[in-house]
Amino acid sequence: MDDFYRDFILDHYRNPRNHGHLERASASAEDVNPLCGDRIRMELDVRGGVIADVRFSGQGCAISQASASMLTESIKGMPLEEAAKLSKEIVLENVGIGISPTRMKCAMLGLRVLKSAAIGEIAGWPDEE
Amino acid sequence: MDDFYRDFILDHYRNPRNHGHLERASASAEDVNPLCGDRIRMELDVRGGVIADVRFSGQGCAISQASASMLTESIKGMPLEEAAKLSKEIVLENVGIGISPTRMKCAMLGLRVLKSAAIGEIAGWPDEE
Amino acid sequence: MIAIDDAKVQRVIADFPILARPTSRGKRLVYLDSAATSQKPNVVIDAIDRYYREYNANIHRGVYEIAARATDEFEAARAKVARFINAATQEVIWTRNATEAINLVAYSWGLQNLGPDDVILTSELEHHSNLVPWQLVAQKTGASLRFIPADDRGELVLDRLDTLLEGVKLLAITHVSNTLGTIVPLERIIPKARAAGATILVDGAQAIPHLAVDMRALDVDFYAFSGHKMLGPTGIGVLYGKRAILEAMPPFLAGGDMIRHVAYDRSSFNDLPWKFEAGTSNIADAIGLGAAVEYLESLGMDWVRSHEQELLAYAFERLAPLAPRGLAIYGPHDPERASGVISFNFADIHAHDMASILDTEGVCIRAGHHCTMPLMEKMGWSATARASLYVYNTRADVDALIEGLEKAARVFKL
Amino acid sequence: MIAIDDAKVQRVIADFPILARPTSRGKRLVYLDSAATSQKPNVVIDAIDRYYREYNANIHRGVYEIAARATDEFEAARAKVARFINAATQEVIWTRNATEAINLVAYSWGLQNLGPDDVILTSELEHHSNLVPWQLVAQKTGASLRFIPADDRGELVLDRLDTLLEGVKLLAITHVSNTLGTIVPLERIIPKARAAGATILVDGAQAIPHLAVDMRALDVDFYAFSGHKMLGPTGIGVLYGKRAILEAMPPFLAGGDMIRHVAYDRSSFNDLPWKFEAGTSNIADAIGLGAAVEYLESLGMDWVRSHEQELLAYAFERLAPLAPRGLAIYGPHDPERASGVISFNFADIHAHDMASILDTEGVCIRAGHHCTMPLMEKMGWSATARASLYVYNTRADVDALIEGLEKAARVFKL
Ligand SMILES: Cc1ncc(COP(=O)(O)O)c(C=O)c1O
Ligand SMILES: Cc1ncc(COP(=O)(O)O)c(C=O)c1O
Repeated sequence: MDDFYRDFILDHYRNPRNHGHLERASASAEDVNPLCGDRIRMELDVRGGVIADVRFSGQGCAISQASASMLTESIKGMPLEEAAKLSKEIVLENVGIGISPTRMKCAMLGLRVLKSAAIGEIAGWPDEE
Repeated sequence: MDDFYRDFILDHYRNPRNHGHLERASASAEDVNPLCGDRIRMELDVRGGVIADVRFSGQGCAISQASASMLTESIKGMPLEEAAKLSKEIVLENVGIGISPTRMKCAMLGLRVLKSAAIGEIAGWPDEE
Repeated sequence: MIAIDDAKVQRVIADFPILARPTSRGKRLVYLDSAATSQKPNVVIDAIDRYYREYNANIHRGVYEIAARATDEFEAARAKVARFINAATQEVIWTRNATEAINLVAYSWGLQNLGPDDVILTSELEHHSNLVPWQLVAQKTGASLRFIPADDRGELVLDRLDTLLEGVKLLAITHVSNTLGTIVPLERIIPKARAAGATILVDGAQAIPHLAVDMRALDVDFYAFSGHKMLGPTGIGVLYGKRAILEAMPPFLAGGDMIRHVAYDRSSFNDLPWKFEAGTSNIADAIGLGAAVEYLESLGMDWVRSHEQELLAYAFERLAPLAPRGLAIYGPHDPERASGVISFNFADIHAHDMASILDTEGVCIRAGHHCTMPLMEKMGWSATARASLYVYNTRADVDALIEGLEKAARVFKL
Repeated sequence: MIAIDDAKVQRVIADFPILARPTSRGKRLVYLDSAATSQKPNVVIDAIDRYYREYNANIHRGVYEIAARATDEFEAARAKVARFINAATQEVIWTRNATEAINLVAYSWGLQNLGPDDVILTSELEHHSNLVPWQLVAQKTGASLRFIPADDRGELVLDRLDTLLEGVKLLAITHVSNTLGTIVPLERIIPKARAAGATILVDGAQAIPHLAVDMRALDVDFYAFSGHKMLGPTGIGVLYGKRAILEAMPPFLAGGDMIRHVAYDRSSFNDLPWKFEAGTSNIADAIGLGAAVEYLESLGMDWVRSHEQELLAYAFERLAPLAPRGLAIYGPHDPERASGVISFNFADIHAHDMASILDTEGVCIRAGHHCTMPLMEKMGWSATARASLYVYNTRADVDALIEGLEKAARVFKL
């Protein structure tokens, strides 16, 4: 696990890319890992079915935050349909070696939030009224 | 335990003395052992502070019924005050050897009911409305 | 007809350390009280032991190695139980025992969904644990209780079932009677209860240890059972609930682990099954129950059932000659319609005295009302003696019971 | 100042089999997570094992030898716990854990006794288990919640206690904070709460394992704790309640064992403590908890406390030099005012990452919100790392923690 924290991970943790909020988000979602309290929000600007821009915010460990940061870089310009279908491979490829099973949930939090934003946007959320 | 069931015990079990009800009971009580369901009722006819007559009823094992039967014989003519203070010795003397700790509650059920009838009669039960 | 596989039973017996210990009088332990609680095989005792000696840690939030292992084994045990009863893992909620499982439904579903015009249908066979909770719910909500009657043999009378089901909102019924062994024909009752729109809870405490039970095939909303009667440890039980109905229910106990987010003034709740598991779970015993389920699977539930049926048939055969001397056996006398329970009285020997005399011979049976007082009163029995069978029992155990009855007859000078 | 009796600690360590097992990376297990759950000594594991191997049977109604022994040992365990906390045996009710104990009070006392004009006073330090049940009771009854504030060091601010206590019907407060180790000065709070006429419940989950606690001296109505944090098994906990208040409460869970008489339409209930113990109890683990209590008594609670205080002082001494590099320690830094909990963050290393890195060195700590989310939010911490101490910890364990922090600093290139 200690070999997980390589320079580029620490860099994404300390200097997260696409961090903050969008002025105009067409889709968004937020979730928290109830067991550790890590929290991530994703906002998407979808144009013509493609993710034109993305921002994330939240708090948590280096794993959850760096994974989310890298994920935002991976999905810019990606068709929304494709984002909705992403598997965890994309995160594993991004972060590379060394993640222990106990921390897998941290790594996948950003992906889960992204997918629920994308799926919600495609399927339409039930009226909350 | 098997040596407990001597002839006189079986006789008291099969032919309980002072069994039934009194026409006019001045004191009575009833209790059940919630764990096994044995149930005993004692009715006392108290005259001048002395137990002039007694009847018991109920159902249960040979130990509880024979002990109660023998107890009724022991207390006829006994001052109520004395009955209220009886210790378990009287039952142990009556039934003799061989009672196992698990069955002690059965043996003492009659005594417990007798004592609560006697104590109730002496102290006066709280008004039940 | 008797075709007991003695070699297999001997192997089973060797798995239960307690059966190798003689009593203080030097007698072989003849354990005929498995309906109260079963004995435990080495694999179960060892699973608990191993947790404490090797990886004891609190679960779900632990990052370190032993905490991760504890979490994995705990959730794996849930998955084993889910597979055993053919349910989804989120539908398996850990409780202390069947009683707590039924109370969970009484509080979280009953108090929410029942009102003055509603009827709870149950049966005259019920254990206190599936009766008293509904009496209290009825008192609190104004709902009324109705009973499917039992006949003299302890079988439910289903002629008037359609009428009984009218207006019923909840059917709360046992699967197997702990007092008489009666197997309730759920396959005849449940479809009608469904058609009547009732929610269905089954008390499976005496069924799960002895019969192959499949939640999807049974089509119940709730099913409750205890680990300690199925070779597992004390302190762990299960509420199975259909996902949709569990999702709609408010939580029962509140505290750590069952929450999603907590602020000083309000909280939101975790996903199933954890929404119903507040505080630190009984980790060791959940893992122990997982081991028990695996052990039962290794025996095969078909074998468990047929072994008990064969023993029961043998017992009835051996007991029959005692009838003229005053032996009364209650319940269905048919191994096809009953689980391995023999409830009886012998002449005027009270059940407690019978149990004490048998104890001197190492034979363990239960005596009393078996937590079914209303049934006892209805039948007019102040107590019964109950011998109950399980995987480790043999014809020799039945023989020991018979010898014990003969001794009791001698002691009581019958 | 440091006068740790190393020989005694070494003897203690030898009693805990898990501490002799290296991690999968071959490291010594440095267990610093006892506030989550403690490790178990051989005497506890063996007591459970012995029950299953020698005298496993259901209790209270069994006539035969092993059932009698099981009943005796089960009730003897209750007596041991009662003596340990200076209570009467009928005042000791077995529950699964502290959480269930608090919920029992919430349901059986809270729902009966609280109404729209009533106030529940609690504190900002509470574990979810002593907060969420009261939120739910407040929702159901219309009662309102009020909080004794905590200062930056995690100590309760008692200046305005008199005002806070006005109109309070229930004080539900922790004895020791699991997140910060703060020992709440109950001796200052309880007399005032009594004077204000409040009923008093104390969450003692983190106090009982570490301090000598005397129910009569404390003068509380209810006190809740868990076995697994005090060297006992998982799945068993205790609700202490004053006899008179317990007598007046309706039962909580209904079923076998808690009844006196049951008819089809109504029931009456058993005496204390069984009135609150429905269904088959967690027999093995109650006996295990009895063994844990005896073990703690053999160590002496004074020794337990002073050992922890000395270790805590040593830890603060060793941690101090890291402050300039960004180590922040939360809670009262005073071993007189705190139990053995060290809650911290180190520079920008998130607590979960810290826990993962320490794990590679065999050092087990907890990271997160510790089931005190509102406190975390109030303090502005998204998570803390928490090392917690108990009887088997040594200065070498503290040294291992420090080395782990140094490693984390290297990994994070601080
Ligand atoms: C202060 C406090 N209260 C209550 C609890 C709940 O204990 P349990 O999870 O054993 O019910 C804990 C344990 O996490 C605690 O630390
Ligand atoms: C039919 C039935 N239901 C419920 C129970 C209650 O089980 P437990 O005491 O494990 O909660 C029992 C066990 O005695 C039973 O036999």
